[in-house]
Amino acid sequence: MTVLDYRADVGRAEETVHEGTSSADAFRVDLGDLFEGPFDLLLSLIAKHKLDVTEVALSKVTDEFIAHIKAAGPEWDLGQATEFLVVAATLLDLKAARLLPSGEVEDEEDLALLEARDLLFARLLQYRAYKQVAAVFAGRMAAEVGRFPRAVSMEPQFAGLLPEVLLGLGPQEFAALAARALTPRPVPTVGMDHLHAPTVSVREQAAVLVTSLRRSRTTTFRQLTADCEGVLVVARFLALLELYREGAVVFEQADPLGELHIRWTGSDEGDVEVEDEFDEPPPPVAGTSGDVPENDTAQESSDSDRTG
Amino acid sequence: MTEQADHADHPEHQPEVQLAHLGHLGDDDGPALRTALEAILMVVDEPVGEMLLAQVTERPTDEVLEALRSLAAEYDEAGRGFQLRQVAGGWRFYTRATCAAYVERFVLDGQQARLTQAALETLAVVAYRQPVSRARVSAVRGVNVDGVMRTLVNRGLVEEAGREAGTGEGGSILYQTTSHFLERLGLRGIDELPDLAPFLPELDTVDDLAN
Amino acid sequence: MTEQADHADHPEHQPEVQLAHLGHLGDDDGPALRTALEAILMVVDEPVGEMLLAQVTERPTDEVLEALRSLAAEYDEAGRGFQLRQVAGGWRFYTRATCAAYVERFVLDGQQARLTQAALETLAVVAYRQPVSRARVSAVRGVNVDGVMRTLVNRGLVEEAGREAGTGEGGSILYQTTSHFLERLGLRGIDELPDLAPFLPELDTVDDLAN
Repeated sequence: MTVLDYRADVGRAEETVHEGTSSADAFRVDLGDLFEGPFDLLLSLIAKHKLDVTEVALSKVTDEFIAHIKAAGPEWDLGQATEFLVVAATLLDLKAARLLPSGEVEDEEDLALLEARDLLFARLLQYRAYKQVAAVFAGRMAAEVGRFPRAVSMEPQFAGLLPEVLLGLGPQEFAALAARALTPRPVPTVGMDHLHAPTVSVREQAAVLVTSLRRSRTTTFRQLTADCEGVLVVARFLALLELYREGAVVFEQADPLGELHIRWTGSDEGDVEVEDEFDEPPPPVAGTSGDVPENDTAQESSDSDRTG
Repeated sequence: MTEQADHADHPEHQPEVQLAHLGHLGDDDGPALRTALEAILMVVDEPVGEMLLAQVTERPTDEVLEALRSLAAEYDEAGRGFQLRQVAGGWRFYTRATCAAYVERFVLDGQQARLTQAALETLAVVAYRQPVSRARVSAVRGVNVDGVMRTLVNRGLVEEAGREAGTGEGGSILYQTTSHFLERLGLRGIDELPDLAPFLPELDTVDDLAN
Repeated sequence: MTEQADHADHPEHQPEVQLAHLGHLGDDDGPALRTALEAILMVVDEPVGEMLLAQVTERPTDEVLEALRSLAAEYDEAGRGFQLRQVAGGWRFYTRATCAAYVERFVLDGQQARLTQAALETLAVVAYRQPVSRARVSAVRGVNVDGVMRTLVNRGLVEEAGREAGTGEGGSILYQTTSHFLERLGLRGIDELPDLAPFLPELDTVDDLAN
């Protein structure tokens, strides 16, 4: 397992990669301002290998990315883990594409995968631009930090001239306003309910799929996920891709984004072992699916915690 | 024009104090324009636009702008402990950066806390995409930005700017940068943000991404 | 700017102004005493004594006094819009008396008669939590209130009320409402402020808000 120090910005990742340092250190959740998300990680991985954005390069990055998720274990902020999963799914798509016989790019599925790759890199490039411009912001702020604006109270002779302030409300309205101002605001959230979902195991979902597929022989992705939603759908999708890699299923899809048909080609008995690349090791204590850590407190505290 | 517009904005405001000795700027008995500007800028606690200064001094905006620039240049050349700077749509006195160490302990508001990398990146996306929803910023950054956005709002760098059009009460909240953000970056306005294009690689250099 | 370009490469290494690196005033790498004094005086709200200035600049009081007097004389001779005056307790920048008419006009023209929603809410928090520090008010409001608090003080609605107990000189300044505030609201005393309870949401509503 390669351990990275994400302090590095993309361009200098090569110089600052620390191989073999304590992994407990490098994979902390509170990487905070040093490292935050999948795009950041992807760029770091790409830069570390000084790779061209080619399919071959990508496969290396894919493996490392997936290993990273795996290594992160239950420590991940669930919100981030979910985002990781989405990017991971895209990457696994691309990895799956590599497994296809070469020279058959006419296949629409292949084209769709190539499009997915282009889209992913377009987004990476966009993110990289913002990351770089953020560095410009930091530089400007650093240059400004030594300048203090004059902000003093007005000389009494002028303050006395200020027009009478119109409060425009009486004691009762004022009290109502105070009550509103003193009531704790609801923490703004965007549909984070799914983050409270219990941890989903790709391996478990694969077992569910195997049972179902052995029974029905052919089915559609829609049917396979009719009884679940959210992360579970993603997990079953990932499980399907793993089964595909094991040669246990084949896919048929008439149109891009059309109905995905699945046919069982595996054995009728015995365990079908899928790699649990996406599964977290069992949590040390029950209840990792509880409270979502406060993102910003972690970031704030990491300000002072930082060394070097 | 300006005066009218301004009063229209504050219909409730009726100045009643008699300004006895305004005279004319530059008259023998009145101060020069530059002097009057220096005095006014001494009492402001936020950047003041040259339009308002022109209105108060009853001089053309061009002339006021010229005077402000010459004052700023003069302070710089003389190496004064203060600077006159044009930021966030207006003019304001600042201490000179070389004196920071001496000034710090007198500044009530304290040192500006440093922003995290995550906050900086989120701020950059908001600055270039504003007004923008959290979901859009999340999509660009590839991670959830709820916590970071809250931090930026708390720091006064970002503020809410209504809701996504046509979505009504339930629509996503949109965010934009504040004038405090401009001041922190020393920018006159959003249009002074560096162009993003040079940071996006040319199509044929995409392959060199990592180099 | 080289400095800026450098920082851009190391966003994570923002230079913090090091007090240890003050050097000596007048050295090649530091500002002159007069420059440092100008900078300090530009940001102080209360007059500062020459003793404190001497301490901060690490120069003899005589020398500091000399520099302050020469600055004051220089501003007078050049007919600047500001003056450096020695008043009770020390030195402070003031506007020059000959410019008073323009400053007055600016104060009348440039200021709003109506409080912003942000100012009203801050005022409400101070009224019901007084005496209270800015940090506490910020925490309740979820935004930085430095500027708004200054407005409220300038408008005579809020005033300083000592420092947080046991924290000494460095403690946070506490704020309370003024008698002018009570007048504006038609109250005889703080105890006449309406009880908040009827306006607060029921407990179970609070739970809803928290979820």
